[in-house]
Amino acid sequence: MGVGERASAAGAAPAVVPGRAGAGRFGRGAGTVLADYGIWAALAIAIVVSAATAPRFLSGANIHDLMSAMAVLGIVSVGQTVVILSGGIDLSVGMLMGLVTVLTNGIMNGDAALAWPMVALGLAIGLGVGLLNGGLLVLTRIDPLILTFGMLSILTGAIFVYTDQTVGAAPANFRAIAQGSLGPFPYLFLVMVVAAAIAWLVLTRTRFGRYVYAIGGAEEHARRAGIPIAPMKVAIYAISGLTAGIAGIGLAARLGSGYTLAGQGFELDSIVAVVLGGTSLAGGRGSVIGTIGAVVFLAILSNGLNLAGISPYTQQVVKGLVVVAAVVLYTRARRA
Amino acid sequence: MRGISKAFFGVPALRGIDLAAAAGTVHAIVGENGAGKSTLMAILAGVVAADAGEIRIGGEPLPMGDSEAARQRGISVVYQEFNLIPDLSVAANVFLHREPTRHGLLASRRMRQETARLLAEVGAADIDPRLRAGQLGVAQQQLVEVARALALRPRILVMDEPTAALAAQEQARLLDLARTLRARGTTILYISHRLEEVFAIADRITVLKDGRHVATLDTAATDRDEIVRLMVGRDLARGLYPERPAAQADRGTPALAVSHLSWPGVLDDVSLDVQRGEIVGLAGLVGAGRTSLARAIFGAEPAARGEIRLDGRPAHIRSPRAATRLGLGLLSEDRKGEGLAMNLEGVANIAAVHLPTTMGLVRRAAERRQAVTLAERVRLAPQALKRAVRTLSGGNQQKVVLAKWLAARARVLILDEPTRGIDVGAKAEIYAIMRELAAEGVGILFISSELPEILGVSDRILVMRRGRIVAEMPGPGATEEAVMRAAVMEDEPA
Amino acid sequence: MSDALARDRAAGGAALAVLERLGIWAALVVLIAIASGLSPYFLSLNNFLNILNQASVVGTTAVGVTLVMITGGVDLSVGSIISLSADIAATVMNGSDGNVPLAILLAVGAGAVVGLVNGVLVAKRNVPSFILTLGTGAAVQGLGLLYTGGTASGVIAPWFQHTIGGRPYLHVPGVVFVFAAIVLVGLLIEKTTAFGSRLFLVGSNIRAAELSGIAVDRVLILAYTLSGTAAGIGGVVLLGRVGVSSAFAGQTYTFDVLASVLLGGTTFQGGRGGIAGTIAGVLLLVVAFNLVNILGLNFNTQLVVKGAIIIGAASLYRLLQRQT
Amino acid sequence: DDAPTDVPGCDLAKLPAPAVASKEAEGAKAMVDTAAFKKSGTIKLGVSAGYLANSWVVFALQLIKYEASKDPRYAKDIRVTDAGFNANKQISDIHDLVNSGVNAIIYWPVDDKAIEPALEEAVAKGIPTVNVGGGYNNAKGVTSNAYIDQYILGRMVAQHLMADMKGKGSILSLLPIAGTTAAVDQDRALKDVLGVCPSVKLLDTENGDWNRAKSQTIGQNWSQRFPQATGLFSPSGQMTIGAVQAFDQAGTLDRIQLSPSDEYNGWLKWAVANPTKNSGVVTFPPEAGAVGVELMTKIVQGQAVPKGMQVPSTYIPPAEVKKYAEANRPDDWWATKLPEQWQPKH
Ligand SMILES: Nc1ncnc2c1ncn2[C@@H]1O[C@H](COP(=O)(O)OP(=O)(O)OP(=O)(O)O)[C@@H](O)[C@H]1O
Ligand SMILES: Nc1ncnc2c1ncn2[C@@H]1O[C@H](COP(=O)(O)OP(=O)(O)OP(=O)(O)O)[C@@H](O)[C@H]1O
Ligand SMILES: [Mg+2]
Ligand SMILES: [Mg+2]
Repeated sequence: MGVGERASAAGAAPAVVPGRAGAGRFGRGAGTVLADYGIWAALAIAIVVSAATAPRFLSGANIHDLMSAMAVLGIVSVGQTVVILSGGIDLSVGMLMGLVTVLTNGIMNGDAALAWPMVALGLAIGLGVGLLNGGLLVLTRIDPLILTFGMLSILTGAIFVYTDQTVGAAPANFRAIAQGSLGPFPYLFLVMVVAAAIAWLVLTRTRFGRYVYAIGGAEEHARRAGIPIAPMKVAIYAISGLTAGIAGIGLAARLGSGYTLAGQGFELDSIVAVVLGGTSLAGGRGSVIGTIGAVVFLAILSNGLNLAGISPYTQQVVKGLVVVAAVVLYTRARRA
Repeated sequence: MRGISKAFFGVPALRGIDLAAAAGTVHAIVGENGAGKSTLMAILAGVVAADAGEIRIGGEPLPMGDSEAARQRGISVVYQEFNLIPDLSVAANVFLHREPTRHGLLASRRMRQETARLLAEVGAADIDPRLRAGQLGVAQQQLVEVARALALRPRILVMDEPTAALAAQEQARLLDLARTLRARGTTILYISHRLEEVFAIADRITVLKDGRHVATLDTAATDRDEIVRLMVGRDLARGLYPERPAAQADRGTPALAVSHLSWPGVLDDVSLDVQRGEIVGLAGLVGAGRTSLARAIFGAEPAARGEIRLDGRPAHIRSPRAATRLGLGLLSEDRKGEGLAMNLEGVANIAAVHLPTTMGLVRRAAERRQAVTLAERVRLAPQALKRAVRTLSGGNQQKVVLAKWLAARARVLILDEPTRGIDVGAKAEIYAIMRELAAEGVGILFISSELPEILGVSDRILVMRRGRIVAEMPGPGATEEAVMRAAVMEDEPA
Repeated sequence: MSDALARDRAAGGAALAVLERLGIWAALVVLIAIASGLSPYFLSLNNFLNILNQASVVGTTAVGVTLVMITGGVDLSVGSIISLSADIAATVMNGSDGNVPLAILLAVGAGAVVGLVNGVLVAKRNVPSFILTLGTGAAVQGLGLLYTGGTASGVIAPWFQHTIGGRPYLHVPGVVFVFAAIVLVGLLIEKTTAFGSRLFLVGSNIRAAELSGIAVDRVLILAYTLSGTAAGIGGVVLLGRVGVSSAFAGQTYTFDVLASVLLGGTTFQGGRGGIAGTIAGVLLLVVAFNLVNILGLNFNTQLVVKGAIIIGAASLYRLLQRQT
Repeated sequence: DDAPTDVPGCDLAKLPAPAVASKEAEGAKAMVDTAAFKKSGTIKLGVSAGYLANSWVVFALQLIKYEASKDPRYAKDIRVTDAGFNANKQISDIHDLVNSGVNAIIYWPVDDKAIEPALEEAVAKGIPTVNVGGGYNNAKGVTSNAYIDQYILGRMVAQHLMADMKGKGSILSLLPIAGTTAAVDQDRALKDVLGVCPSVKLLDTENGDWNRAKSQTIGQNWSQRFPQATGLFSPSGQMTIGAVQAFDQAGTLDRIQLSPSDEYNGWLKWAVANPTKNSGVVTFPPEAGAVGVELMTKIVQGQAVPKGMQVPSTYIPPAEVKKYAEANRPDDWWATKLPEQWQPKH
């Protein structure tokens, strides 16, 4: 293998890669951008296979459930994409969603009048924690993974300070967020689409978005260009917090009650979605569209395996191997 | 600038520097590696905060350590170290943090057109603004950096070794550009180790040494030797270039023989050989294919096909590892990206190619000894070996890379721009070292974009154009004109 | 450049290096001081042994992950490897001392194989390690479940129970001996072998390493294999400590390991840090848990405090670095 | 029920009968009209597991499969989904089961309330849902429950502990994952009993998360903090074992009276090996799975069933434990009536 081939971040040409010396965050290959179309290929295959093995896959009911199943993860992954594009990572989103779920349901406790106030609260909490993350990050300058890992623990604690058991209940009007739909499309699904669309516009067509990529690409150089790193980071983590807040509201409506550990696992799932979607964990490269593609892919994978009646343990093996196969495939696709 | 001082870890890099540049002039700043030139400019640009001192522009004081303010006041810098974002397009880089927008959205087309115009201005019209910066070669990146600085329409333009990566033609074009800007009333602070260009363009010259201001002279009122003396603190004993031995008559089996090396789109049927003890200069314009050739020989470009013989024996070089094992060495033109492990100390970097071990265990003492010995040989203070090379000045970093390849004890060394960003004193040292190596029987392929050194050092000169070797001439007696003519000559229609 | 200038500047550089190494230990000392101030039970020899005992699984595993992270990669499959290894060890052992050597061999071997697969894919295919090891982890987890049918099978042998699980000598837990041994081996690999030196070169600038003729692929593969091996040993330690395997026992460890390594000053960018720091990081986390536990904080406060300690320690560490 | 009633120092008479005190009792007796669920053809049974992460549920699942296999009404292939403690996924799992055409669902929840909406949708589609495991759920999304009453179990364990401690001393309480029905109800049961045993002091409560390693760590820290402890309340065998190992190594075991724990084989084996040190077993029968299928069989025939069918926990005194312990089996195993070929295997 030659260096040209190796120069994952630099493409084929034997060129300088400012700020990219070394193997980069998560190393060797982290700079590798999974081919943009890779996820769509995988998605197509997943659809074909599922449709072939499980005739019911294409039934209206199933597709509807699929759309609502993917929405929550989709929404939180949008924010995660922005963070990862900027070279960061946010492990706190899962428990943040959990906190929102518990508080909103706990406070509403079936009172329809509180539905909208709780939506506001959910957004506020998300934004607040996001700002806190960003603020602490620029103050302490510690690795975002450590910071948000600690925050994950703190948020979990916060949840259990509020309650040590499932609390409250969502009134019908609040549940409608998860159960209602506009024509064939569940509200939550539309929320995901809108969130993704906005993120896409901001990332590709505004200065803010440009700076997100710049910071992720080479932070020091971005700083020298005069880009205000600190405010940017605060904003970036605030966005992640906000989308987590929205996702939390969706989750709260979907569960209809405040289950303490509701958010557990969303942090990793969102990261998987982002990376499968072709965004580099090294930051600086990728797209929110890819992330959505990956979210759809993951939802279909889980749904297809269930419909095909594969046993749980086998399912887990398959899921693991599919993720591996997917990344290996794209990284090859990119070189070919 | 008055009384500027700066220390890193409580260790002075600049000690009370005063510097005054008249508007609309080109003011050169010269000095040895590590003298403090780049740091001084970084302070002017506000990216590094000075410990003491003040800066006034047109009488107005400039707040310290505030790059935005500096930019507002029309200060714009071409840094010695590149600052492009590899994953963003050239246009995006040129307009980074001053993107034009239409109702809040980026005006991408305008940026592309503007960028194309600026690139043309710096003589790089061939670069497509949509390319990712990471795809460009060093020289191309250098030109983009310049275009970027111009995009600000600066009152004060700082150029920190802008030509270090450029070959004669681009260099000339860049100097013209500087003259035009000066004519337009722009003040230019010009840092370079290429004294001939300093004399070609500067109105005044300031010499720094060990972070101190040594002298500021009118170019007219001084000469090269005086400047060198002020910089180095001594006369360069013998001339800049070492004596060339009489060209050996017998051309025995070459140490390196390349035949019919091709790489679609980059190299076109290249054949060359390098004798033991011979220094072969490889000249050409930027993008001629010299670096690609070097990398192809070194097994770093799998796409390249061709036959390579070392000491007459066919060598199948599939990877840099294979190359090094066969006694081949390549000093990359890209110090930061391919030369150094920036956050490791000098010792570790020097031991990268040849690590003294017994049964897989490192002999630390030997490793250290090797580093110290070689540091002396390249005139690098041994203390500098204990620090992350990131904190060394550009020139001293280059010396570390060189030391690394000396450790390799290669039979054939390919040096790609080995003197880039190195002060005259050090350059003389490096030429001398090259000659010593040759005397020891090492064959050297010497790639450089600095014609004077090609002419001054090489026993034989090859000229590349568009991925082909288009001319060969003996080093002694070769003229810049001859080389340039070959390098730029239009291909005769086939 | 003048030697004087270089000399004092070199001093500065050295100071930086020292602080970088000491920072985390300083944080640890501070925490221990606080702990012993707050609780009379903390500074007892027994509690100290408990801390080492509780650190043994994460610590043993973190040694391997550190090597991977020095190369600029990461290994998230270790949690699943721990489970798998514990499962294999227990089932193969199946209650008789005779089987112990084979059991341990197979268990650790399984870890090594998973690591090898990770390494090959990262080195040859250039796959992002984070997502890759997340995937292999999930797959291994599933395989473990298929292998055991969901219940932790196998019975550990008396000797194993007594030596590894018990406190064979001087009332020191057997797992602590294993832990110590692995740390020692790890430090030797990192500090004295050519492989160790090359780890840092690869992590710091992979392209430079490549052009220097270093067999980058081999270095990477070995690093991941060692990581898998260490995790395999971690599984055996877990089995010794707890006395029963479980297809899920390991899951909880992955992030503790990752946090420990990061706290220890080994960055995601690679080329920095090392095992010594990692051990401090491991102890820091365990002491944190031990502290909140001994203080008798209830579950929720425990979590808050633990999180606060992680962030606080990392910040303090960072602060010390920036003092220079 | 077989819990001691007269314990020195405890005024157990003051306690309401467990069946009354247990919140679950409410409504459990009520009969459910299942006409809407009557099915003629074969029953395609789906199982939505909230998690398969411990041996108890694995055994319960095997008992479900075994029980169903005995009744020709049930289709051979039983679809099983695993939510892995992710409530959001269990909702999708239930949707998927419905979409894949199952017409009867047995489940145990990640969280009762969280999946209620999904259950209601299923029921609305004429698909009966039976909840299996350690908790009664009165919600309308649940057709019927085959449940083990965590409160009653907690009371039995607590009362036996009190009896063996002669109604005085200081105890530590080791509970499952915080927030789970199990943790909440067992805690309530213990507090009720302690309420009438003035001379027994509760030193500390920790969550061992059904995790032996974590329980051991907790045990170690307890040995440091509470050398004065004389009793351990721990209904879950695998957590008890974890703590016991810690006490043993710390040398505090002899002073500590261990409460009865469930029929987790590891605990059974230990209890047999240390006859003097334990208070026997209060069962937490995986047979709940089989009972769940029995309920389902009635439901799909349109027969009325109680909203909640309690699977009684029984007390096994130390002397009889050896009858259940299987020395040659792994710790992580349950004493059940499962025929060999239906037992979990690898
Ligand atoms: N970030 C830093 N940390 C520590 N020391 C530094 C740092 N940057 C520069 N220095 C030191 O300050 C001194 C001046 O460095 P500077 O880069 O300004 O020299 P220079 O004149 O530009 O040299 P060159 O001609 O090689 O570019 C050098 O000794 C260098 O080692
Ligand atoms: N890996 C590659 N793939 C495709 N094209 C390449 C590659 N490397 C170089 N090129 C192209 O081949 C030509 C030669 O590039 P190269 O950098 O070798 O020229 P050079 O003469 O070495 O220039 P410099 O003076 O900057 O070293 C350039 O047009 C470059 O863009
Ligand atoms: Mg400089
Ligand atoms: Mg070149």
